[in-house]
Amino acid sequence: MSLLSIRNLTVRLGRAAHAPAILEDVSLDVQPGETVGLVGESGSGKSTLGMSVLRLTPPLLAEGTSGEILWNGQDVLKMRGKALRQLRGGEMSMILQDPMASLNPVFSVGSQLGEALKRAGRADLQAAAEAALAEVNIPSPAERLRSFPHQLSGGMRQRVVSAIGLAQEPKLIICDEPTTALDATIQFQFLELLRALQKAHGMAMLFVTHDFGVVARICDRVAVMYAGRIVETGPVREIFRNPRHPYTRALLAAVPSTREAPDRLPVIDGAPPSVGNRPEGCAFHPRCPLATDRCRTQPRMEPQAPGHDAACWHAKEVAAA
Amino acid sequence: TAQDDTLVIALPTFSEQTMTPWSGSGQRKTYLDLVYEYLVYLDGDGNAEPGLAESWELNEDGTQWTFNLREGVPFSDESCGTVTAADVQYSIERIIAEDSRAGPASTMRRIIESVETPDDMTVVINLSAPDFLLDTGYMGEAQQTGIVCRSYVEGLGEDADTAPPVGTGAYVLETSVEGSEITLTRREGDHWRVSPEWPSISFRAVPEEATRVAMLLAGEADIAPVSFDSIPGLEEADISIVSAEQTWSPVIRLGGIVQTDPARHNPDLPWADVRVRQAMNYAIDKQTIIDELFAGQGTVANGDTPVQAWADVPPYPYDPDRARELLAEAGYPDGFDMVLRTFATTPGAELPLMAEAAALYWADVGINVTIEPGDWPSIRSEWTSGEAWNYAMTHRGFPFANPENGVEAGFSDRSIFASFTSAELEELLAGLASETDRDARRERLTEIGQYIRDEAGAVFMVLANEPYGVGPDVGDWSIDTAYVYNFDQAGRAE
Amino acid sequence: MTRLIVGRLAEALAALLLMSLVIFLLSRVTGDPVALLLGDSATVEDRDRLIEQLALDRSLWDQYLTFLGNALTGDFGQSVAAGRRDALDLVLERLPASMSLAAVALCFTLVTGIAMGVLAAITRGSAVDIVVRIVALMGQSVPAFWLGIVLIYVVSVNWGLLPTSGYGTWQHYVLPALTIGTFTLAAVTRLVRASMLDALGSEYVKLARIKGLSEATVILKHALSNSLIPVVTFMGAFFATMITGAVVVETVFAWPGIGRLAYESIVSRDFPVIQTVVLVITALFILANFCVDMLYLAIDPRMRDRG
Amino acid sequence: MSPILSTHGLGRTFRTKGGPLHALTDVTLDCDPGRSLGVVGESGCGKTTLNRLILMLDTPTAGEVRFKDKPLAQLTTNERKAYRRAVQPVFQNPYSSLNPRLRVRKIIREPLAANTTMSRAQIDARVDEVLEAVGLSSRDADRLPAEFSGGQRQRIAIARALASKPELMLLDEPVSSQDISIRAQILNVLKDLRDEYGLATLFVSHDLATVRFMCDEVVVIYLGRIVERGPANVICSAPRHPYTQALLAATLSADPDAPEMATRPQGEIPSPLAPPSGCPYHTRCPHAHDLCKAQRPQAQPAEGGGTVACHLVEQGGW
Amino acid sequence: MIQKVTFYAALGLLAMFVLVALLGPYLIEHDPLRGSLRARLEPPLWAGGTMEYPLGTDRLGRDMVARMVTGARISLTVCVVVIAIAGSIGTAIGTLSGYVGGWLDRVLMRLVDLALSLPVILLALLIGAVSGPSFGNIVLVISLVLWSQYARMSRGETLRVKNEDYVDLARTSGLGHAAIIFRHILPNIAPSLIVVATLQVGVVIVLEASLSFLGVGVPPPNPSWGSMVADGRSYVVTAWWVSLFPGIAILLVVMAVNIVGDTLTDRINPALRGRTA
Ligand SMILES: Nc1ncnc2c1ncn2[C@@H]1O[C@H](COP(=O)(O)OP(=O)(O)OP(=O)(O)O)[C@@H](O)[C@H]1O
Ligand SMILES: Nc1ncnc2c1ncn2[C@@H]1O[C@H](COP(=O)(O)OP(=O)(O)OP(=O)(O)O)[C@@H](O)[C@H]1O
Ligand SMILES: [Mg+2]
Ligand SMILES: [Mg+2]
Repeated sequence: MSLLSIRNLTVRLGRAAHAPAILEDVSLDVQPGETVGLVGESGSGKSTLGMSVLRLTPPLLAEGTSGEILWNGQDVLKMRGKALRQLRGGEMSMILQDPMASLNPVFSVGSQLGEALKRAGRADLQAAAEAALAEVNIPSPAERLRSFPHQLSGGMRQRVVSAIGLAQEPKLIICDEPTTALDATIQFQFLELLRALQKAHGMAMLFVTHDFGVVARICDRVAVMYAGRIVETGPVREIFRNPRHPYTRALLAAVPSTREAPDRLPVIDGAPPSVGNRPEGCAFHPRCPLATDRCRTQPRMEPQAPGHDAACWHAKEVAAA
Repeated sequence: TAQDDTLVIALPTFSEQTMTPWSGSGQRKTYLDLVYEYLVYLDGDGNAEPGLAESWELNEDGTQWTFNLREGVPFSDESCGTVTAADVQYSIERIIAEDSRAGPASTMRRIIESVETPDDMTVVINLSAPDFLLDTGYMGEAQQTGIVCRSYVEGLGEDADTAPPVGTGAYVLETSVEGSEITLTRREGDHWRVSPEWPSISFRAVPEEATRVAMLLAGEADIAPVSFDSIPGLEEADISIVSAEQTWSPVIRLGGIVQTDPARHNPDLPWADVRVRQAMNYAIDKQTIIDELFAGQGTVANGDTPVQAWADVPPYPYDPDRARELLAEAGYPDGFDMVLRTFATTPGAELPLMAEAAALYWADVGINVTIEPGDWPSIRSEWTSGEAWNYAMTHRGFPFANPENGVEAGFSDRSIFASFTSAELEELLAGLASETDRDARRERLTEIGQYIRDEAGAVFMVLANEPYGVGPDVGDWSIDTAYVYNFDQAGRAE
Repeated sequence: MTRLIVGRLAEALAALLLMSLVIFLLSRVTGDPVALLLGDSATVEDRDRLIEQLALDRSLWDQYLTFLGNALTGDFGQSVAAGRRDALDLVLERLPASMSLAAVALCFTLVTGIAMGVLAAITRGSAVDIVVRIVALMGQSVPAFWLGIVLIYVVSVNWGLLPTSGYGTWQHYVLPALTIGTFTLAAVTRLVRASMLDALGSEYVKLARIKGLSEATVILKHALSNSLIPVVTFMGAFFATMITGAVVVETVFAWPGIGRLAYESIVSRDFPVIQTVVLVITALFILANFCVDMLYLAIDPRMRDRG
Repeated sequence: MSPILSTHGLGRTFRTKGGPLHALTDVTLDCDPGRSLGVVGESGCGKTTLNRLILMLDTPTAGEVRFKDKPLAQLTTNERKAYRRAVQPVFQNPYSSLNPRLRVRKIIREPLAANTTMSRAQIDARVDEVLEAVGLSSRDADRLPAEFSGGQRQRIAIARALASKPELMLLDEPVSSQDISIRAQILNVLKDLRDEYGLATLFVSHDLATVRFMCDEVVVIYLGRIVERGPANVICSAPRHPYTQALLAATLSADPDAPEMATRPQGEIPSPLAPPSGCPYHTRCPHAHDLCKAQRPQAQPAEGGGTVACHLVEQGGW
Repeated sequence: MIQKVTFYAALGLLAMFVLVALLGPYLIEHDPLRGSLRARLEPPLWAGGTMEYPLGTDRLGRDMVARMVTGARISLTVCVVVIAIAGSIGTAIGTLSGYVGGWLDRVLMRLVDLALSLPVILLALLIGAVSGPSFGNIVLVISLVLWSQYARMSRGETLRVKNEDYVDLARTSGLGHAAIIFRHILPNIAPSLIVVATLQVGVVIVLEASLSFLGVGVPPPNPSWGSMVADGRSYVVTAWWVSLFPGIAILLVVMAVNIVGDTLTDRINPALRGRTA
């Protein structure tokens, strides 16, 4: 059984049936111990998906959420109060995008880490906190516990946030672009750390990013999002080597590399649609070189290869190209 | 209130809240009159009655007064013993001293030459000019010459102004909280003059009239001065209204017509012409103003101060046609523009309202008024700076216990406050000053009143009452005239 | 830290100096107190003597410098109107009443404003939110004197629950504090609601939820603690509003505070008292702002590390 | 051929509460006609400061910037106008670089009206021309920036820069705020324009891959100092400085089977307020030894072209 | 949804008040300054009054309807003039302070702090005592209080806008300071200032009322809503209509303006939410 199974998740801006949808009919599974990458351009709904799983979306979106999010077979969307709190932090955790903003500026690192450790039922909070900081490679942890967030560098903050996220030894950790705000060298170190921690704790990870480099480095499987839908999922190598959705293929081609300098980069014309203006049918069709009339109706996710699904009427042609 | 034996009186202000007679204004008499007593008291008609002085006489030409003191009146402080001539002499000398801030100090200083004490119980006051009304005018309860204990005050030196006062009154000061509350308690034993029913009396300083009315309604205050407009509401709530009758005279004074002082005279003003002044008097329906703004509590004024000798001087009737006629004759058929400055005092909250009412009526005869509200100190200091002003102002005419003083203050160029003078009037006043016969003086005073009325020396409005709201716990209490406070005689209801 | 305090002190002195000059000049051009002190039938000589006594015949500069020199030695002169009382004594005597009223009013505004702000923020966009904001706004749109009088008539006269006016017991504080506090209520509510909304949408509140903390802890500890920082910055301004409002409210409720003293001294042109009162109020304001800064340092660790 | 623009020992020290902050130290570089120079470094290394100094938005505390061999400070009014025409910037954030209250036409017209004697009609014609050059249409000239997406805004910013026919374009991370699909579009536009007009470019970025695509030569900056310079292909395939190597290792390639680099980044970036003594990189360098802590290495010509400032390279490798 | 409805309701209400103020003289039958003492304190129609005076009369028998309408005119004029004066002075100082920076900024901002510490009402009383209450004085005094808000806001906003790249770009184009301030800065800080202005309408009206209470407000007989409430305070029990109607008018305008202001803040610049007035 999947650890996390998202079924037909739709998130609208409000309860009304005609309200614009940020996420539409999204289904995704995460198996124990596995790392799933969620890639997509800005505004495609990655964060909304991540936050929906932990029920962290603002009231407007919470009202407009439908579908199922099954955690060990139980629907997260139906949980309330204690069960939800048990889930958050305890079994599932999250590392947010902005290390500058995720720590409360008025409390010390120790107190914020302590809150999480206390919930995990640790006895000696001080020692546990020190150990937790040491685990994320923070030098002189005892001192750092007394620091306030503004006294730490961005990389260190992000590591503190991870320590908090991991404090209760969750089974799944959702990372929402945790490295976007970091410098390249610091990002590299943080990714390494994350991977090591994941291995050590045997967690599953849902890693949200827009960077294919990051996906390539740490993920087992990838889901590509476009305009609120997952358009393609599959094992990492499969997706990189053999993309079946024209969007995935174009995106991969558009990434510059240090190894070669082509004269021009292959491009996708136009820009991703905003939430209110998504086209009928396949949202990518206005930008797609392969688009036909058929694309005005919504394609379904179809298996392309073992574990590899894509939602495109022309998947075969993409494969052939 | 009744159950706790304290009579609560809400006053608009404590003024300086100093405790010696000479260290501030007469407004403090509200509470000081319970402590200090006077040589002379007044009956209902304003005639002199014995006070700390049992009897008194004056010499032929009115320049020497001899007061015989009452025996055995004890001060509230035992060390002071009973009232002696030395105490009285000191009290008088103190009130006319240079640093005295008492209202009548400067005129008293002018009149009184020396005070002598031939024996322990006799005080002789020598005057520099005749004064036939010294008893009620300066030594009476309407003024500020309260008798203090000499040894006590001298012993305190500079601090006397703020120390607990020692007098012969029926009450002694218990506490005085700056700007908030003054409490007095009844002295032990019988008092020679009054037999107070309230064990203690507490004064509260409550500047806002609406709050004072609320205190009466809520039973928190037993007595409070109120405005005329509050009367109907209070009566509905079974609060009775006690008025001091015709004690003050709201009036409109005109600038620049001190004709005998070139600096204070501006002949170009419309009202430099007597016909215009008369027209301004005719144009206002004063009775309606009394009925509506003063709740009927007053009579149409014939002068700027209540003077008995003027009882037969007829006030100007309401006659707008006559007013228009006079204006036309004076060369203002279409009227003119003018500025009327106004301010509120306590009591005297009605003055701005009265200004607006006068403006309403004047507009009917073409006089276009711009009202400029201000405050009394600035208007007064401007008015008294010795120049000719081209505006009019509302004024709370002063009720002088001695009417001659009032006349002099308003209509003699010797007074820095004068608002109208003429050579003729100065002569009339001089004549009055030199007259020594009582009845003749009265006649001359009436003549002066008639002259001022005919010349329309001001726009006379109302001889108004001063209403107090009195709560149900107070039994018998009445007040005769302004500046005479008899809270020590307030009764308790059953 | 020392530099901060020294700098503050220098600023405060400059402000006081400037204020003393402004007040001095303003009060002098408003006419002199002589006319008021003179009896009704005073003569020209009487007037001149009094002017000399009060030293009003000297040049303005001379008067100002004398005043300043004396003030530095703690001598603010004697009241012209109230006997020969020390102006400073008069003011200090009235200070406790004003300060305690301001304190109670501030507590009232803060407690109510914060509660209402939090409520509005967590029910954002709902009818509750709108009702809370309108109620808060009503306070801001009713002139204090009118509210005060209406409260007196309703609560004291009609219901007989509280004393109408005066000073002394705790009951006396309720209505005036309510009246003064109501005016700033809308501002506090608005501020708390806004910063609460910011905080509730912030990443650190999300993180607190991710940790699985209870909703009460999330709102009252994590969100509120941050929302209070802007409230603290505005506290100096609230204090100023309270002192200013005091002139009106102290008049209505017969409260023996410095607001009324100031008003009365202006009416009677009691220069020494006017000057002292205004300077004391300014000093108080500066002190309040200083306290706010210190408080700020205490609750916002980010501030502590700035020079 | 003389460079259009050159910097000589350029330095900028900010006075801050925490003491002097050396944002940029001793930077010397040339921008030759038709060449494109890349400047790479991580956040806070001084890239934007360099840009601002060149644009006269800030004044250097050491060294100088020269326009065609004449120091900026000595330009006459006319030369200054010429300079402002010749050097045009495009900034990173397209949302902040267009005044939201001005229509596109006005935005593009601004530098022309200020620095040329062109007539209104000529200017309008030029506006239409540059809009088309960046792939927008002349109809877009009468719209407000809010009506455009981020990518389109960046094109408007580029059009604005192009309008006065510049000789050098200063590009401060022009694509780092863009999505992948848009990023490629903009990079292509820039490259096309550069080739078409023979523009020189100074391209500032934190991303080695983008620099590799855009530039001929690359300068690597660490803590305000140039640590290495050389041809783009050398820097991106066989860097000599340990920092450049770490940077290259950290530039993740979109390929799950990409080989791991030998030198991996480690350690924290030191605060610019308390920069390390000696070689600024020694706190993070796996090969650092005592000399690195004591003495600052000088730039030395290196194998493959360009220069490297590293004791070890100087001593013949590690 | 509820928010939208309240917003439009508030906007409609404001429009109505402005219309009344503009059309004032054409709407009323009675002279607002003239009354008849015989008809003083007449109750409103439904409380036993007559058609002649639908909202009753005041203490001098002047028609409440006429005074309310004229009061709208005067009160709103005071608001507009004060906000225009305080706004332009404050904005000028704040913008300059933020744009120039350095010691000028420090000095000007201290001045703003000092302005905040002015015991406003006392100053108003003093100034009122110097030259008597007049429309000009009220405007002066209230402007003296309010300019600092604009100065603070415009300084902060200028600092924000100054850091926007388009200002730097304008500088690289060789634009002068004046051009930059007028073309790039002012238009972009204007929306925030407009929000401050809307939120200050209430403050102005209520402050004017307090000044009237202390006797230095709009001079009689001209009515402002504030002075009408002040005049009517002694009649809260006996003739409630004298203060209640202008009171309600103030309440409605202030609330409407605040609702509009709040909504504008949300739309124009949510970062300013709650940080104003
Ligand atoms: N509370 C909200 N109200 C209105 N729109 C929202 C809300 N939350 C998200 N959206 C919109 O939904 C879309 C998806 O947002 P989301 O944050 O999930 O995107 P993302 O893929 O995480 O983008 P990014 O890479 O920029 O973080 C965006 O267009 C965003 O504007
Ligand atoms: N005006 C200033 N005052 C003080 N310090 C400054 C100022 N401007 C920049 N700095 C500092 O100078 C250093 C270099 O800044 P700069 O903006 O040039 O970096 P950058 O390389 O552009 O960084 P990024 O990639 O984050 O844009 C930084 O440490 C920065 O904090
Ligand atoms: Mg996101
Ligand atoms: Mg930069």
